[in-house]
Amino acid sequence: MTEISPLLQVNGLKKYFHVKRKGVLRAVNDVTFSIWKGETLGLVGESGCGKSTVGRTLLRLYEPSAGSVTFNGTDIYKLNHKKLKAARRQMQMIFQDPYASLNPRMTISEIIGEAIDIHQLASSKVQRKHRIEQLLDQVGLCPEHACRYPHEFSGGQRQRIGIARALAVDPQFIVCDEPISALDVSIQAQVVNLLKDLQGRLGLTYLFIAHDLSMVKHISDRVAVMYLGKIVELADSECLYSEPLHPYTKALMSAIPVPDPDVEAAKERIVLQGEIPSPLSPPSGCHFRTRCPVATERCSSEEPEYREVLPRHYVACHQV
Amino acid sequence: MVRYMLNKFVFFFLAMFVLSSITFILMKAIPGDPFISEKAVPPDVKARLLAQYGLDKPLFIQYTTYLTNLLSGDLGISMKLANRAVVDFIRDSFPLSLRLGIAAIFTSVIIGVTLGMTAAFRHRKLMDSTAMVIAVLGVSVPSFVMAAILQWLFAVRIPMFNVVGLVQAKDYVLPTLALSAMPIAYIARLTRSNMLEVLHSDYIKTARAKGLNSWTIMRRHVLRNGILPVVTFLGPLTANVITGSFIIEQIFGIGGLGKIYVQSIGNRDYSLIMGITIFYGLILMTARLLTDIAYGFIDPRIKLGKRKEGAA
Amino acid sequence: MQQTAPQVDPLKEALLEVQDLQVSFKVRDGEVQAVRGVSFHVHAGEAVAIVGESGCGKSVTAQSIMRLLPTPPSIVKQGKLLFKGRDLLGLKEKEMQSIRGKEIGMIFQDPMTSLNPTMTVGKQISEVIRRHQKVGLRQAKQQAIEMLQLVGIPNAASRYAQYPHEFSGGMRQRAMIAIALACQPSLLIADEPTTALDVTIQAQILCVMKDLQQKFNTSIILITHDLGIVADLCDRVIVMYAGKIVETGTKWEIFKNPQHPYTKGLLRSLPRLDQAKDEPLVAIHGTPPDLLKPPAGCGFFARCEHAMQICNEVDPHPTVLSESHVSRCWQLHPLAKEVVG
Amino acid sequence: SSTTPEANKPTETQKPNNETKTDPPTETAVKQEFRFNIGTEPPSLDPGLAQDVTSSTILSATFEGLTSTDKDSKVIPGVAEKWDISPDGKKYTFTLRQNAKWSNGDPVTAHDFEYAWKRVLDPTLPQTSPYNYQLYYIKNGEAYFTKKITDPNQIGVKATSDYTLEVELEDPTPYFLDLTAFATYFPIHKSAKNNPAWANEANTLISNGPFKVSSWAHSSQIEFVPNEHYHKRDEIKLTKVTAVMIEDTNAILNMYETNALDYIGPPTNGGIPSEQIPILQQTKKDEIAIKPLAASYYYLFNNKQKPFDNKKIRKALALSINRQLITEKITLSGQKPAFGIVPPGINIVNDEYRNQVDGNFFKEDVAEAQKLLAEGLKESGLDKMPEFTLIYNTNDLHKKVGQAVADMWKQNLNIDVKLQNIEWTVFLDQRSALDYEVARAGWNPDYNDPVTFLDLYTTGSGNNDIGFSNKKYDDLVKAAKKEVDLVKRRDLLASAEKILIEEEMAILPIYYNATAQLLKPNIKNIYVDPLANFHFARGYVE
Amino acid sequence: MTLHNRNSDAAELTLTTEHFQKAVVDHHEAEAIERVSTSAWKDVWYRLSRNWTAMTGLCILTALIVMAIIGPWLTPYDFSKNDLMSTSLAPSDKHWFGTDDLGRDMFARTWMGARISLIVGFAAAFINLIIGVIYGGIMGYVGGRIGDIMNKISEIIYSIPDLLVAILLVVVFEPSLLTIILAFCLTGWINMSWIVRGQIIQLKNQEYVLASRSLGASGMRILFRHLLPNALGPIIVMLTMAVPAAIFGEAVLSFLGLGVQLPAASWGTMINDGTKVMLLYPWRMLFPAIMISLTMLAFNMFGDGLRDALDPKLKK
Ligand SMILES: Nc1ncnc2c1ncn2[C@@H]1O[C@H](COP(=O)(O)OP(=O)(O)OP(=O)(O)O)[C@@H](O)[C@H]1O
Ligand SMILES: Nc1ncnc2c1ncn2[C@@H]1O[C@H](COP(=O)(O)OP(=O)(O)OP(=O)(O)O)[C@@H](O)[C@H]1O
Ligand SMILES: [Mg+2]
Ligand SMILES: [Mg+2]
Repeated sequence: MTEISPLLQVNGLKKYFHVKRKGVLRAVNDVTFSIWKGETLGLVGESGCGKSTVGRTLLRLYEPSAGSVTFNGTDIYKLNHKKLKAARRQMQMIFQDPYASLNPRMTISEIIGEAIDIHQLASSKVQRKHRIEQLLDQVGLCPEHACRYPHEFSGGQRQRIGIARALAVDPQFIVCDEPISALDVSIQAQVVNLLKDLQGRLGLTYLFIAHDLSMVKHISDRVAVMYLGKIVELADSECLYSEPLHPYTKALMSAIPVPDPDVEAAKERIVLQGEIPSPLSPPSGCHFRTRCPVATERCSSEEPEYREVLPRHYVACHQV
Repeated sequence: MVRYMLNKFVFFFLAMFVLSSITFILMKAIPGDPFISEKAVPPDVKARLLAQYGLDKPLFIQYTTYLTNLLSGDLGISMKLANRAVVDFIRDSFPLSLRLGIAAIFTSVIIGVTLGMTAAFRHRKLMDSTAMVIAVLGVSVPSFVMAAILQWLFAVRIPMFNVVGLVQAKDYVLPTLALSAMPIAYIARLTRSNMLEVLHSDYIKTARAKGLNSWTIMRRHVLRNGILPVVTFLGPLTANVITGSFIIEQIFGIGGLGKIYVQSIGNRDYSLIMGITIFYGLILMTARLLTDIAYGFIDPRIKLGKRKEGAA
Repeated sequence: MQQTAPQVDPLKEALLEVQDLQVSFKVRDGEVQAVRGVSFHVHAGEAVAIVGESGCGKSVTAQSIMRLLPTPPSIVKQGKLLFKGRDLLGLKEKEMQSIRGKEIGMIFQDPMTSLNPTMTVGKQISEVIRRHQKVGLRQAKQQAIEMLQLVGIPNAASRYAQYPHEFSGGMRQRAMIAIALACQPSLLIADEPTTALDVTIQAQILCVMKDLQQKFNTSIILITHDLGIVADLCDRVIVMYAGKIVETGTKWEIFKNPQHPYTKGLLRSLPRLDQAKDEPLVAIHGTPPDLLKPPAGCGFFARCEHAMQICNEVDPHPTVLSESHVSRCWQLHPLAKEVVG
Repeated sequence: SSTTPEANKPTETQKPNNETKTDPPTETAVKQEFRFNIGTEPPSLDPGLAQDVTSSTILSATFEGLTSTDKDSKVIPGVAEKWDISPDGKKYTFTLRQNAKWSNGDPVTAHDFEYAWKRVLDPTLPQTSPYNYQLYYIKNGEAYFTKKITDPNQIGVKATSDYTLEVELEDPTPYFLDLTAFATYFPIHKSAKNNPAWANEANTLISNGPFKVSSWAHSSQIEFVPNEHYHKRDEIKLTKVTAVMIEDTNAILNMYETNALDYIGPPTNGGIPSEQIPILQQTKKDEIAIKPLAASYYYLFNNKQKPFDNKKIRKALALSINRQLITEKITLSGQKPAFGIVPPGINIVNDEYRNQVDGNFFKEDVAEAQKLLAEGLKESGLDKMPEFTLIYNTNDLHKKVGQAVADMWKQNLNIDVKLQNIEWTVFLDQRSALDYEVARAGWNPDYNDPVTFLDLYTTGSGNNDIGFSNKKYDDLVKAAKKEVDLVKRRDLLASAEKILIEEEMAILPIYYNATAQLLKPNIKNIYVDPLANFHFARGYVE
Repeated sequence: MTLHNRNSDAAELTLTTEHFQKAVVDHHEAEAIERVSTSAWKDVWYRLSRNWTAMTGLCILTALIVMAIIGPWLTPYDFSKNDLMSTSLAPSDKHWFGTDDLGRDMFARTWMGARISLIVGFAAAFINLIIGVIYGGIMGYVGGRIGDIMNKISEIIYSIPDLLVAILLVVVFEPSLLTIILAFCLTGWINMSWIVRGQIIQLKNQEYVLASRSLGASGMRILFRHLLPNALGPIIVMLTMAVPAAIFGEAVLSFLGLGVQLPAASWGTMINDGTKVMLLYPWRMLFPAIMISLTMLAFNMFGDGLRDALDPKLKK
């Protein structure tokens, strides 16, 4: 990968939610990273650590509490209405929840067609229909499904509709928020192949949020690990999987289930101790210290710096 | 929070100002004045009468005088019903309308929601149609006919109730029924429609998977999610009903505010018109504010007073 | 291969026995035959996994067991659902209600829409406790908080009073699990329970389910796409395709000795940690058949590398490979071996 | 509103056991109670401010003027025992009875009258009576009110002693004694001076009539009990009277049916729907009564507007309607076709005016009407009668009559008439601004004299809503007002009426009004006088 | 094993090696199942036409409209002609619906009244729909300060005594159907707008809205394509209820002089007149009342059906 200026530069991004009577929930707390063109950045982490929120705030679906996101040299948060619309064609999102993100009163062709209509990507009705069928085919659905409603589909089928919708505008950058977790493995393979294929052909860039670490490893060039609103480790995927540095990453790696009953039966896991802290009142110092097997005094008093310990390998941990 | 309330308050104040201005202009734009009568009053008597209430002054002065009085809490005195203060009218009549209104609101919510839920629950079955026909019949007969029929049937033919008045508890029955007929239909149908929507949500499936019985599901899960339009409807309804319905008050001989309001307009009793309009506006806006607050309680996803997330 | 054969006593009566279940959805253009004759059983204390292509009828099967499918449009065309000897399809709604949540718990696939958005998460859990156990409000709340802790939600006590939209996807999923487990049902149907969870939580949840299984002898039907979990938790695996069961066997049989081309395809398409970056995953090409017009023959015909003429015409016979391993593929037919041979 | 200590007194004296004690023992068998309907809240129970039928009905039972009227609207003594009239008819000396008392026990004196009348005429008071021109008959009354003079002592009313009141008039007014029975002339207790709102609540209202207000639920009902201090207390039999305020006609009838009301009729107008009357006449023969009223119902022509400025056209319109049909088929409550403006029941020279002056100023005749119309149109330079609008204030009866008349014009004269109902105040406004073509009108007399009708259409009269101006007519009416000789006066008025109707047809008479009333048969001595005043003070239950 | 229980018909088939030859699979052909691609609206109509209650409603409505057009000509009597010699006659073979207080034929009048009442009803519903839905939609969707201001404006308009406005209208305009409709324009839409606002406020936090926004959809698009269709249930209810409200409201307005020109009458005014003699001549109230009830019933049956048809989850 050639080092050019990043397609997407995220600086000190913060997103706080105000929870009734309970104060401020720091869902994303000062996150900095960049994504280069044509690259896939995997984003993993415990559920509730703020991955989806990062994705949504990136696209300005949520207004950020602080920070900036520069896409292709323009600050997304400073765009006006019109420019934002244009930018949205470039940046898409596949939503985590395939049920809630489809309008129950629209047929599939309307849902996918909407993207085409908004950006006027089809010159005629026939072309529009054609494009929709093509997209459905791409994600492994039959064209006949086009006139059905979302509730008539299974979970995985809905997820594929969401993917087709995101692909409809030919974006440059896609936030994939767990795009495949609802799919069966054969379709997962299809979709991942499709995403990679598109990336190869069109130079797409992905932020790939997932739990399936083997899939993340497969698709990502680099992987970021989040814990409680912060990135704790970021490195090339090979590097991260082969020698994880942060204790949390280590725990994650050991927990990956292997589809082999013999391996599973023999496997030993690092089981994390302690309760997951609440993002409403994160622990002082290093957020992970309450569950960290190697935590020291220092971890509770001082927040670890997010630094480059090895070339292109960033970690926030005192112990490294 | 303080800012939010302050904001609301300023808004409220401005709205009342606009409302009173519009009403004032309208009132002055329509022909007639409080002292017009079939037997013409000699010009100098009329002039004296007008002067007495400041009606001989330019409109702008009249209006500013009215506003300054209003700010000091003075709604003025009636121009037609000699010497009685506008607040006295409200004090005398509002309690009657209020009590009747509250009875009607309760009746219509209870009956309306029950009918609507029954219909939704038995969707496309006999009960559905029956409940809806009952609800619809309530509105297909105008309230004055309904009231007249009720009165004749239950006070004359079967003398169970008094024909008019609002003294004993049982006197509330007939006017309440007549007053509720329309809201019952609205509420029942809104309830039905939204319950149906909610009934097919996934979380109802979850509730059923918990083994809850249908009634509990209806009550705990469906109702709350589908009640929002009903609550919206209740806002203005409450304001309308507790400030009195002219027709019902007329038929059942209730000296409520609705009757006085209509009469004051007929009489061109300027101060009374303004006073009651402002009072009504106050109640309406309060009721609407309460429904807005209720939104947040009913559906915690709704955030009011905060600008929406993201740019459109 | 047979080192730890499942301790299933064939004489013991199954906890749940599904016999020839057929479920359809009436739509304007006809009938979507979502489940086309599915038969399987679950013993007490056993964990059975259902895997298969998305849209092949897994959720529909699960929901028909709970009798939760809306009628219309769905109709159970045929079949028996024997639970503890009683046919669930013949039960009155009232009787069914006392089984749901108490005897059979269910975790739904979608966490966002399966939770009531206007009720606090805690309430939704304590509700089911109060429905089936005679406990007071406070106790129910206590139990609900314990449940939340059990599924690994931090600060359970304060999360108790939060609404679903304030939870992340994974936390909602855990709340769902808490609801299903609240009354320690004897059968737990889990429809993709860990899909939205990260591996650590996933591991925790699996632990919880295993514990439960051991403590209360709970049976589990686990619907999932994650074959890793299947390998970890389950005793037997049912592979479904296009509304039918194509293969069933113990997890060893399925993982080590898959016989049906679809099962093979599934296993092949998994990414491996040691796989090279630029090497594409091996996917099964094509799409499953439209269940509106299901094929007369094998549903996998159009996508099968080894498709034979008969596959398009006649539904494959089951081939019994071992006591627990059955596969439906014409290739296993002696004649097929002859032709190839 | 604050309550003065003495104002509180009456409430203290009205203990219920007080009343039962005074009840004659023979009458304890039946409850001496009477309930009737006044429709709406009385605008004011301050005699000086009242101007409407509802208020004056109550006032005439709670107050007593110098004089009173009987069943036939004849003048009888009230607070005044006797009176002297100067030969020129301009000076009246009233001698007051000494036993007249206010409801709080204070004696009623001539000063109370002087105070009351001057109060009405006082231009500096915050409350002006809209009816104060009723006192313009008194010398300098108008001048004082319009501030031409400022000395109240110049007003022609003076209490020369506690029990003597001297009144000087501007003109000889033969009906002045009728006027003194009228609310504006009632006395007022001096405590009113300190409390302008004294007449708003039952506990501050001090009156001198047979009854006093014991409770007043605003907009709902008023209750009366006998005034213990009334000088003819023994004539008052009822122990409690309730006046409810119900407007809905069905409800009123239902109340009567269920014995919640004892009487339906004036002062509420249209108390019984006209269509009910023929039925009630069969089913409730003993209870229903039709009373003619001294009131007229007619249509106004805008005499200034083409083509109604042509008297032939006006006549054609008047001659082409069938009044008999209207009264028998539509109004149904005893109305009589009218061919003049002054109704029966108005007296002059000790008898009904209509008995002395023939009222048939024209005759219905369709052929004649058609001829007149053709001539009139020619004179106006029209070839066809243009479509015009008949306006009336919103009311069922007006609507029906209007439709019937319009239909008759259509049938008989082939004229297209648009009907438009208008809200009452707008209607009045349009009518007085002469912003109409033909409009409904009716007149209830203020006092029992033809002048109350004939004065309406003199030039410059505030009630001349038709733009009519006729020198001869004006002179006749003016002369009649000054004329002391009653017979001559009558003839002057008869000639004036002849000009107004027969010659000019300035208005279109339709009928003389009547009213139907329902009264429970056991209730006696309750009556409506020809001026539509309702008297219940001396009623009793049998 | 339970899996074996089912005997497929293939069991009886005699299998030959022929059957086991490799098959050629044409992927394209396999998927070429053509289906009429229907638009959502066609779908709605299809579902509607299957709903007998909705269809009954529609039939009654059509019948009423047809009768409003031809009804007055079916009887020899003129709706406006007085016949004072035959007032308030009971229904008979001559006067099918009896006569009124001026002896006019009630049958002819009822259908003349239908014209006015139906026009007023439809117009009111239309105004409700157009103004109310758009205003309410914007009010709910835009939210914030602008939404608050719009909300307050609607509250102010709602609080203005409409009697005053109506009186003013009479003074300014000639009374006619148009003025009545104008009078409804002023306030008729407000309740609808509030209901819509409430719905939109609730719906706009749904995730599919977020999804659409991420596609770059404009506010208008989100409002009209996503939010309003999902708020259709209450909209239809309010719409169908607007009809009787308008029909009766017209009667009140004509009381103020805003009504239609006499001798024409609407159902509302006929009922108004008839109620006073309800016990004496019941038919004078009964026939127009039955008509209104029928209209209402029909509207509601149709409305319910439409609502169900528009809800894809209720597909039958
Ligand atoms: N309400 C419905 N109307 C019509 N068809 C439906 C309906 N619900 C489900 N289906 C169809 O039934 C089939 C089976 O659906 P099901 O939800 O059981 O799939 P699944 O195996 O659970 O898939 P996934 O793994 O993606 O959740 C699908 O093809 C789906 O399109
Ligand atoms: N609208 C909201 N209001 C309040 N809190 C929220 C909201 N949305 C998310 N959160 C909180 O923000 C935190 C991060 O949520 P987010 O959805 O980004 O997690 P995630 O990393 O995507 O988790 P998962 O893998 O489970 O989807 C969670 O604690 C969640 O409770
Ligand atoms: Mg997420
Ligand atoms: Mg599923």
